[in-house]
Amino acid sequence: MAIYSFWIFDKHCNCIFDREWTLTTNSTSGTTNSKQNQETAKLLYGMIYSLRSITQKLSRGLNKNEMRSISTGKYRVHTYCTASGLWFVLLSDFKQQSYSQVLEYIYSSIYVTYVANNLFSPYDFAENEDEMRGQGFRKITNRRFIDSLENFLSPLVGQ
Amino acid sequence: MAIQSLLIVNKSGGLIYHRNFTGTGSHEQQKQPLNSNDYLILASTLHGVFAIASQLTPKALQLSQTQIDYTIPYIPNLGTSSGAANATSSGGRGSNIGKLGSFKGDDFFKDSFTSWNKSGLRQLCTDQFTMFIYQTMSGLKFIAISSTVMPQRQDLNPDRNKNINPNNLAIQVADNFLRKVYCLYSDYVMKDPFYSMEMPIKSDLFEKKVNAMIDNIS
Amino acid sequence: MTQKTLITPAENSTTITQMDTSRSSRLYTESLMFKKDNVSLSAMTFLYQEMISYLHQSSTTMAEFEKKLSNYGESIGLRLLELLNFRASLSPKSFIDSSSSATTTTATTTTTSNITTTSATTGTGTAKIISENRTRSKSTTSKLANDTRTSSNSALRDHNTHHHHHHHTLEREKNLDVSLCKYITKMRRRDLKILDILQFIHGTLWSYLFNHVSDDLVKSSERANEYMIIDNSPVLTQFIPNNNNASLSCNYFVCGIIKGFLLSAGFPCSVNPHTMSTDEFDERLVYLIQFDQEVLEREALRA
Amino acid sequence: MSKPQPSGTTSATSSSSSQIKSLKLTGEDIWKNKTEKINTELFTLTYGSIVSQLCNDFQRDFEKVNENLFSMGYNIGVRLIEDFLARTALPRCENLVNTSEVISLCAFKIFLNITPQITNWDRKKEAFSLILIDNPLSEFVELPMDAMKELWYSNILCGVLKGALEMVQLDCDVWFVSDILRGDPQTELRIKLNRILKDEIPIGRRLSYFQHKQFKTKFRIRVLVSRVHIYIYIMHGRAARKLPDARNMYLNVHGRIFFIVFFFLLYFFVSINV
Amino acid sequence: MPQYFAIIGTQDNPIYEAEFTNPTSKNASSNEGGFPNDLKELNPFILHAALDVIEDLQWQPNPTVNNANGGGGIGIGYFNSNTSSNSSLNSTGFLKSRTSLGGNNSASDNCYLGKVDHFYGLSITAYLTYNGMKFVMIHGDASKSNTNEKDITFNYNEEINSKTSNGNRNKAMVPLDDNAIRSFYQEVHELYIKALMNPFYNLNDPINDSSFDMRVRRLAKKYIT
Repeated sequence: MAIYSFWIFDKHCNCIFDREWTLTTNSTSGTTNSKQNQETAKLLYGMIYSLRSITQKLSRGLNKNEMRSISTGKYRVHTYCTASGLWFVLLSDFKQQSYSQVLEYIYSSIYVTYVANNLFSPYDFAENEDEMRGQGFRKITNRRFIDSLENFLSPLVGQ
Repeated sequence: MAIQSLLIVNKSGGLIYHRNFTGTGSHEQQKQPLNSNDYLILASTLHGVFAIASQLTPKALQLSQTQIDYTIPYIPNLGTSSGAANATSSGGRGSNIGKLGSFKGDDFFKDSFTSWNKSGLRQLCTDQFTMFIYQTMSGLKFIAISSTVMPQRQDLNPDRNKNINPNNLAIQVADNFLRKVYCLYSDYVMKDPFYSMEMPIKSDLFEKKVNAMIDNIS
Repeated sequence: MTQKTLITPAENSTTITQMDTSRSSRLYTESLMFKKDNVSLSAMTFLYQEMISYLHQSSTTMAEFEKKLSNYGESIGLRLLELLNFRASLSPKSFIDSSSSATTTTATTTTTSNITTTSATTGTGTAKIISENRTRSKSTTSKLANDTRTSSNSALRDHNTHHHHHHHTLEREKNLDVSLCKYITKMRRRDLKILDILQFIHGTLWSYLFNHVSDDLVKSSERANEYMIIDNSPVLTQFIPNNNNASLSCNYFVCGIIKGFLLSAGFPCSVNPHTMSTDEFDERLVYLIQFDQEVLEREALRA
Repeated sequence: MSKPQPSGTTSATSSSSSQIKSLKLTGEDIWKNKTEKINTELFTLTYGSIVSQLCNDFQRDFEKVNENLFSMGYNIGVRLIEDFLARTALPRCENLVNTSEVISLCAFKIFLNITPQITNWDRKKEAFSLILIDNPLSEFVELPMDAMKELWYSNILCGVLKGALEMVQLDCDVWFVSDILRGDPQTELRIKLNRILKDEIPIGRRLSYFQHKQFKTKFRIRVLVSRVHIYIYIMHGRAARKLPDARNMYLNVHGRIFFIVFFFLLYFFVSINV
Repeated sequence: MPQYFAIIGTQDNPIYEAEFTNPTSKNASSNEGGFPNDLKELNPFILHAALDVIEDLQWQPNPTVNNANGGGGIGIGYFNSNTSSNSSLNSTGFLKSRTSLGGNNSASDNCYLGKVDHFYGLSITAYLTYNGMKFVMIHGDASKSNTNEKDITFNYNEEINSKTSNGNRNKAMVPLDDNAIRSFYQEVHELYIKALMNPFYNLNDPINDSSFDMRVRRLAKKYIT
């Protein structure tokens, strides 16, 4: 069982996409952009944010020190943070050493093509101020983005 | 696995011990080192995050009830390696107390052990350092920041045995080492009549023993 | 469970009342034999650490703290003088088997744990010694050995083979105190000279306390009344950090033991600790013993 | 000591004999090979002089001596648990039966080289007794007449157990029921579990089945403190909104946003645990 | 043959006292086997007189009365009318025989001091423990025990002359069995150590514990009847 869930956060601390697999065997199980995950999303964001701040504090030298993964007793969180403040987060078990290649691919090929370059999809998912700092609720609902993400990730679910 | 710095956080999140071991092999151009209250904030943040991590267990895991094996294998001579210079205990008389205080023999423990840290934060990998956290059942956290970095580029071959990848191996090495620091703590801090609980550690003996162990490692 | 009426052996006419024996029977039935039992160093050092922090809180000045700690040690020192000398008087053969009494103690944990068994334990313990020692020279069995003792000797002699049967023979004589005097040919000489008593401390007392003889016994060259006992790595205070001004005073416990030991042996003195760390032993400690003038005079008188 | 992984659902009443055997082996192995030892009589005599000195200090008010011994024991217990855990690294006990076995087979064995018997379980398995057979503390001891009825000579042991168990979130009452020194047939020490302390230290693990069943929150000062934090956060948030919202707040006011989010995070941390 | 036994502390304070009467005495009257009344009050004084001798012997390399220099062997009881030289002579006489008897062990065992003093036919033996406790015992004259009270007080002189004839063992002198007394003292010493080891017992406290007393009496019966 490799992957448990996948999240995307934007620079306004909003969770703009989440996909969770509940059944280890069935890669189509689970929910996308589900309501009950909002709490978890905030917690996840909080954790990643504070660990990132620790990473910045402890980093030395000029080059930006980027956080790669967080392991806890039961699962591992892989993060990929883009310069534009987007966070791609993947929760997995301990088998795989690192998913940074996967996240980079998701960002570079799936997100950019289907969301960034897509004229219809809003560039910034927080329309006004009060949707910032974690209050935002808009999600990526672009069907083609979700399908391509699904095709890419589902083989990894049951690994 | 060169240890860059060691922190000990008590069970209410207060930082009670912090040392940087800027021995050989650390970066030359030192970014202005964090001042002490940065480390205080860092310790309490870690303490906070520690709890959150345990709340975030994915649903898939909760439903599947898979039994995760938490046993950490014993790694011999880590930090108390008899190979190092101050190997043989001094003076051959009688059954003198080995140099391991109230522990007998040449190592604190010889068996594998189960980690108490079932779902809390255990490791943070970044490009420049890797942070390991060993938590005891009584809530004490030992944090080691090592300058060895986990390889990020890795081929995705599925057949690799789940436990061998460098991340997990590093966690095991760190847990072994930090448990030994815990043993030193239980000797040189808990048995010091002038130490009051939850307060910062001032004992020079503890300092000396930890340094000796760090030297053995790097 | 044998009924607990304590009928004393024939030759003592008075019967011991129930209340009287149960209250005080423990103190005199236990044998003084050295059981060589151990507890963990952690337990001792935790107790030691708590004793020190308790004393530290309850005393205002450092001198008061040192005095109190030294008193704790003195009360132990005076007891050890008698105990260790008495045990030193036991014939060496009986020491070999004292370890056996440890095994018999564990054996009896399986049996019921009332008082009679404890005296039986020590009984069996020494019984084993008797059977070992029967080949010893005639002098141990003093000619006045009363009948019960010789009869019990013979009963116990074939003790090794059927342990449990033997138990019952001893049950009947349950209040037969275990006295070790039968293994004493002559009591150890009372030490009269400073060097004798210090040798005894250097050897027997230190091995008793810390499992090794003290690292050195030195007579100071400057003053005639000063002697030094040196311990390269003190056991009880090894976890106490040195960067604390009171850490040296924590050694007054062992100084108290030495002082109590010497004082009750008739050598009044004052003992205080000094650190003299060398590169090899940075915890090295010196117990400086300064004898009073009267001891020197007596020493000169009797030389 | 690769202990067999405790089977998923050990019944709350009795743990399997293999577990007991492995605990026994662990205790003996650690005692024999991994613990430095010292002469019991020095330990006994030291304790003896402490108790007799206390009796003098408190002018033979044995109630006070008992209390003082208990508090000394408690101070030792909170420290001793760290030594025990560092030395054995035993996993958390599932239930009180398992805890009693760990105490008797491992703890007492490793520290005092004795194995007290576990007896007198109460119906609900929440209290048990330990029968100390050869208590190293009470060697050579005979209580004076006036202490016979009041003094619990080895009361320090109760304090140690209380302190140690409290450190692993088991709030228990520990007291002596009988003592050979008082003329009783045996020395019995009773341990009763009051409740499982809420894991106010986020121990980083899901509450075990046993703790769920017993889970009761207890208002601690820490909860009060976190209430204060929330209040500050709300005040801070309101004040922040009034200020002009600098365009790229994120980049140049790094410290301030960190502070806000820190409280944001603390708010969640507290709301989960209260 | 009655004995009066006492343990004296380091500050010469009595720790324990006991009188051992001879149960086998024929006639039933209580104090017949014991010391005559007037003598009973003297016992403590006799003991304290012996203490000086003991204190002097305490620090001697081999503490037998005969080679104590000048001061030793005084053994003057308050009521002993004859000159000191006479008593030191006969006391050495007795002790010489004693030392010759147990020659080999008296030199090396300096706890048991043997007969340190005598008082009109009552010989006083002593024993020193390591921490300075003094076990002292006054032995009533065995050969006189069954005569009536008057006899004892009368024959002081006769007693002294008998001693002058170099009292060897079998003379009608007090037949002290040295080994038995030594064993008695050693066993009492063991009991004393057991009492001392109790943390609640302080040095020089009186021991008025009934089981201690009972055991000492039992030992007395075993060794000294």
